[in-house]
Amino acid sequence: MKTVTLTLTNPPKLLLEGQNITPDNFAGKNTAEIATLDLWEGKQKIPLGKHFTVAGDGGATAAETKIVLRGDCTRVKRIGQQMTAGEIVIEGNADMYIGGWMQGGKIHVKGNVDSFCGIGMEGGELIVDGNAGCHLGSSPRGEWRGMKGGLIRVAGNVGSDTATFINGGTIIIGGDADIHVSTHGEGGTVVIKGDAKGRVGGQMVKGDIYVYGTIENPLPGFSMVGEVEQEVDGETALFAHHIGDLGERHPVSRGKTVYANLYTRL
Amino acid sequence: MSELIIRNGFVFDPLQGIRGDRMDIGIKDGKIVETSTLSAPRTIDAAGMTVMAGGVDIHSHVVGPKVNVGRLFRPEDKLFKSPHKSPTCSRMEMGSSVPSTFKTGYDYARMGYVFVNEAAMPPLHSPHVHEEIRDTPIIDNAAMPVFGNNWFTLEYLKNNEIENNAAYTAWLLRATRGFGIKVVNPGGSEAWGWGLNCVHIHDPVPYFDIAPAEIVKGLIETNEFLGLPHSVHLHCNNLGNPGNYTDTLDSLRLAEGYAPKNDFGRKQVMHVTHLQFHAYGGDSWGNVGARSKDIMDYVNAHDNITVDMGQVTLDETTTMTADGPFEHHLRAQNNLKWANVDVELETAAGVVPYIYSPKVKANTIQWAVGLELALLAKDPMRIFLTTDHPNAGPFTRYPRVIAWLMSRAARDATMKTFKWLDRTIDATSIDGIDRELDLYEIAQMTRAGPARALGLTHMYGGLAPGMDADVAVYALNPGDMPSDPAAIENAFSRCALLVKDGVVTVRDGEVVTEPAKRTIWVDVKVPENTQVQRDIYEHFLRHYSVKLDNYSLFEEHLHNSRVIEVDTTQ
Amino acid sequence: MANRITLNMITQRSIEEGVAMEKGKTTPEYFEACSIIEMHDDDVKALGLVPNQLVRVTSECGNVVVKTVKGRQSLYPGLAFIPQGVWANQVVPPRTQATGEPQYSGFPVTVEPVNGEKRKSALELVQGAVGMWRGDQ
Amino acid sequence: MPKKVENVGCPYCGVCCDDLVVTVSDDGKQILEVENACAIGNQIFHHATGSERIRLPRLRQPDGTYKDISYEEAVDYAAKVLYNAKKPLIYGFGSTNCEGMAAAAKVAEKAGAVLDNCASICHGSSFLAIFDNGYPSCTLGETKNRADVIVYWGANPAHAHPRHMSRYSIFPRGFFTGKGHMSRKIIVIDPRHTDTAQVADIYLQVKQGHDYELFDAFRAVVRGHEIPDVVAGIKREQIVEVANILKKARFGTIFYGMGLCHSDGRNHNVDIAISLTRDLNDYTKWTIMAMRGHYNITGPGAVWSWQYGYPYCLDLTKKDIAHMNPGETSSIDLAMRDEVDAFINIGTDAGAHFPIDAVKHLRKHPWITIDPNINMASEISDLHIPVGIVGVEVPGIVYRMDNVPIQYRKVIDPPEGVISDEELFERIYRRLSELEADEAVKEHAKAAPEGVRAGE
Repeated sequence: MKTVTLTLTNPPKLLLEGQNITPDNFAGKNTAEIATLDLWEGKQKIPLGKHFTVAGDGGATAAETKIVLRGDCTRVKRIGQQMTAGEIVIEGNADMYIGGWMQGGKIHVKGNVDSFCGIGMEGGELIVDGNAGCHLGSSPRGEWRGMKGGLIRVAGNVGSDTATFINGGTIIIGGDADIHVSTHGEGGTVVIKGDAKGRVGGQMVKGDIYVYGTIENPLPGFSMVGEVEQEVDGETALFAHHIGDLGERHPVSRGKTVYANLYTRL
Repeated sequence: MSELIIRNGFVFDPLQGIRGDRMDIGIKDGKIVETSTLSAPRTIDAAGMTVMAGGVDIHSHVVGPKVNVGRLFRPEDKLFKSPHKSPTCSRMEMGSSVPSTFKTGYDYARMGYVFVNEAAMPPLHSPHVHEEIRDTPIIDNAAMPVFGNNWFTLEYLKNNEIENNAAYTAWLLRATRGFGIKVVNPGGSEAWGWGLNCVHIHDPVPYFDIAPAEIVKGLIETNEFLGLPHSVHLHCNNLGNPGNYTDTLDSLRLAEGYAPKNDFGRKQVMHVTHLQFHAYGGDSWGNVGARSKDIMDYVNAHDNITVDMGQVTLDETTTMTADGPFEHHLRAQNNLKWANVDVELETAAGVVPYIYSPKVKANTIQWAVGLELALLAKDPMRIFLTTDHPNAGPFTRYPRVIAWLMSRAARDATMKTFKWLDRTIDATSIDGIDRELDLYEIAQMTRAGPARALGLTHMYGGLAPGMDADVAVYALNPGDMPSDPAAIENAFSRCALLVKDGVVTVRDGEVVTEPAKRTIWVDVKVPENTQVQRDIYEHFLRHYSVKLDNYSLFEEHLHNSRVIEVDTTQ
Repeated sequence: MANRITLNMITQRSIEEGVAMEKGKTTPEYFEACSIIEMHDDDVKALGLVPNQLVRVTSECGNVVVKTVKGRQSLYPGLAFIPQGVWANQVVPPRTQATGEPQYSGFPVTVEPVNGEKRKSALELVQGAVGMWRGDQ
Repeated sequence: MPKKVENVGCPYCGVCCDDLVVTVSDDGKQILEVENACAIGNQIFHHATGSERIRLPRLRQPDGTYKDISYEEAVDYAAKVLYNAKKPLIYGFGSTNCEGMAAAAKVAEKAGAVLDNCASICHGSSFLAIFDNGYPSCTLGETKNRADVIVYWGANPAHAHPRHMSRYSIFPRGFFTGKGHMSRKIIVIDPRHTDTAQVADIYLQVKQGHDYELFDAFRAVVRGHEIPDVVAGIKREQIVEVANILKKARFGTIFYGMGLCHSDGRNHNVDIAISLTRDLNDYTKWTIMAMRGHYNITGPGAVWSWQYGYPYCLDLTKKDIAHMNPGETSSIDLAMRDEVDAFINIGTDAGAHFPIDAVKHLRKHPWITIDPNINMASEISDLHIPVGIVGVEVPGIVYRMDNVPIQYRKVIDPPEGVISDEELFERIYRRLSELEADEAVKEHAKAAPEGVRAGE
């Protein structure tokens, strides 16, 4: 594994779009070549080296390339977008779309991220030590094939619209979630270890949600069917089991209707 | 104006019976001329290449409200799927299955097409249709208003008032600057106003007390009474359902006994569109099978009918049709987003995304059905290449459809990707068909035939002197056709040259200029009819939500008009 | 009687606002149509307000002085209404839940009576916010 | 002799009344009378000639005052602002024609701007819901001719769309609805007992911000499931009663408004309303319609969809491909995130209608207002360019709330010298092309010796 360290030394006036900052794009390139990759600030295309100090060369492949971002990347979007392998460590905050449409590899953000992170994710791991904004692990606008796989772990709180149209994969929130979790979901698992504000599992067809804390406004379309013991994220606990959204369509498998499951911790 | 001569190409012009002769094509002032009349023409060398008239599309959904709903409600049809703007084009090109107006114009031109007939215009929305036509570069457009569920039409035909219906039809063609009579699921879309449908041609339309069969026959009579360039253009009842081929045969038989009456060289009284969707046997998706042979036996034996394919291309696409109940039915099958627009007194429409997959048996059978129709056709001047864009697939796949038609190897290669190959072969006859169409037959199916069916052979579809100078050159040598079908597809995707109205528009597959495009419409003069005038006044007073004076297209919203005049008063 | 209460604020169009807006946003009609608040009688009583009394409305992002009026369109206790417009937008939170739409309806405000203060004009509020207010000309 | 102009379209709300009769004075300069319009529409026509109009562009001076300049200077200024900004934002279009919107898009594409319209703060939620769930709808004449059940949810047409109920929904006698109001059941759902609720047969006072839960309850009941005793402040019995009315309707339309779009959950409130409409079509015929605000705010959604495939929030900064994601490319978010560095306000009043915080952010950069009238935006602008009033002085196509195009007429001439939005944008486009051509020449000279920028 070779490491490329990018240090944001010349912050943008407005913002930067950094979709080229991925192990896939850095692989096989040396320091100078990496510095010529494009960033965008609005209509202006700028070489990466104009904003970042680049140290180190990329590995032979994406899997052998690690990228470390230093400096305040709060205004840098799209880091790790569509990456397939390798590793990115962001030492502080980052902006929108971090790990968007990610297929493999690992991203670790030590600060906070903004909205649309892990959007359209297919595989890999996105770890955020701080908070995340809205649309975490959600699907892009109009796309009914949402998150398909991978793992997103946010230690802090998240905004609204987590996991909209989720189809697969796992999202684990350490803190609280704002309204709308797994709306229109058709698979996958979301775990909220704090409280959820409401609209948990609305219009949901299939899939699982775990809420450890309280749900301030539970939906009328979920109905409790029993208590179950389940192992979640390495610990076993007792949950109330609800099925829903009873207002939504549901597939029938082997003569039985399949519902989405909402487990609230007892 | 400039003169051009396209030298030494292999020319295919079925309208003149020219089958790949090495010829020069002369162009002057936007028209084809005898080469002897040219004084100092610019020369374009087409040696070793195929020369045809510009392509003519008889049935495609490219402009208007439901197309635009398809664009609007599918951002995912653009994300990571749109090309970057070509530096030689003036505007961005967004979209995939439902391209923007700009991309539509550019892509048709790149394929060597010059005329596209918008298959369904809701009359109330005609200003919208014409706004989009304005923004669709290069290609000429016409648009057919829909009549099959129109309250005026239903009322007149119920009482067998053909003359009144003709007067109303003439009025509506002028009001909308429309081209011909489109019929979509006759009666069924009106029934959809109550959530119902007319599945068979003798199912009564709620309240109006008329059946689809009477609507279709009445409209054929109306069309021939008026002598329009194009015939009735029919989307049959019961689209897309297993077992529907009997309904289709019933619909086809409605044309029996009618002969074309027109001054435009049109030979048919009925054009049945996207036939692929109407040629299924069985009674469920479990046992659905191809009935292409039954359908084509009938079509081959009746030369007052033309048809187009509606070929499934096995892509993710967006279905859209004035057949409102069908789209409602489809959304219950795939559970995807569904848009619906019922239009007061006139029609309906629905839009649902759909993925045709080589892994789904129903889809691969549909693919086979479409190709069988074309390959079983005796007269390629009466069956035309379409994908019912974007319903069975985007029009940008025409080159691939051509490759399938021209090459058994191309068909075999595609069939290898089928998950249910054996079952598809069992349910169809595609595997038993070795026929490979030649370039002459392709020219029949993509220009000469559709131009004749549309009654436009005085302008489009051929290369005789006096016709529009719309010429497409493809990098294909008929004497040395590539063995790799992908090469055929590539050649038809990006023509080597397109001359539109005498202007070099595409060169080496890239759009190089954007000449003014035109709107083709039909203006029919009929005797004054006070009853129809009164009926129009009454319906607008009581039932429409817009004023009569604001309904007809204002002259300033018609762009680059090219009118075809028909006079029934003589 | 409370000094201040917390209410759930909504801001929407009123026909008076519509007519006055087309006349002009600097007109007295617009001022009277928009620099008002409607509340439920229980909440008015809780604050001990008399009709037409001015109140200060404070949200997470600002405050504005408006006049208490009794509207035709009744609210339930705890809900408050300021017509869409310049005064409402002094307190509307710009947060959008990543949709583009500000929180025009359903945000917490505190309402308290004010004394010795006037309602500001539309121009003073907007120009003042961006440092362009040069006083009554 | 005063002249009567008939079948005039009204440039106020999305109802797009096209039956106005406007009487114009002898000399064609004064509007004397307006018939058939509501109070607001009336005001628009009378205001056009009844007040002092701005006739020339005005440029802000160092002392804070405005000075009149020529259109040529204004066009040059606007083109340079667009050209020099890294990420300019062009926003508005609530009150102009489609021809103007098409011309503006050409400018935005050339300039590499973000192009957005008032839906961004209005029915943008509806677009997001339509993206996710579709839109089973109809034209307003269908509702008039067929509907026997009407629902207004979070909409108050009595105030926002004054003639909606009389033209299309509650009162008119249509083909299958000959008894008018008598043949229809009206259901109003709103946290306020609005003036619209006054005409309802059934009024449900939903707890503000909890419409989603109520929709979920309706859906569960329609499918035959049990629900809690009270949902969103509404008793179970009432929910069941209304659900039965919905199911038994012959033809129904749900009209919804800002109550859904502006509250918590935004698009999801609309999305689940669409789901309910889908569900009800398994039993009978139901349609849904957004109560679009301005007379042609549906227009940019139509025009830009056929031009780019996106109805609003178009990021055209890359100049070769368009990107849209409200929440990122939406005007308020761009403003609050300080992502844009120039602002053109056209045919709307962001000064009055944006939350003041967003106004403050945008005002850090050049701000140009294009509008016939003085408004809050014009009074904080660097440049104010007056244009003719569409529907009064400029004709053109507009799209009604049901996406039906209506051809608007011109009633009188604009004040002498005042041009249309379309002409203004065409001129800005030409100026931008000139600036670009100049730059291309410079760049060419500069780029040659410098070579590649590797290792910079």
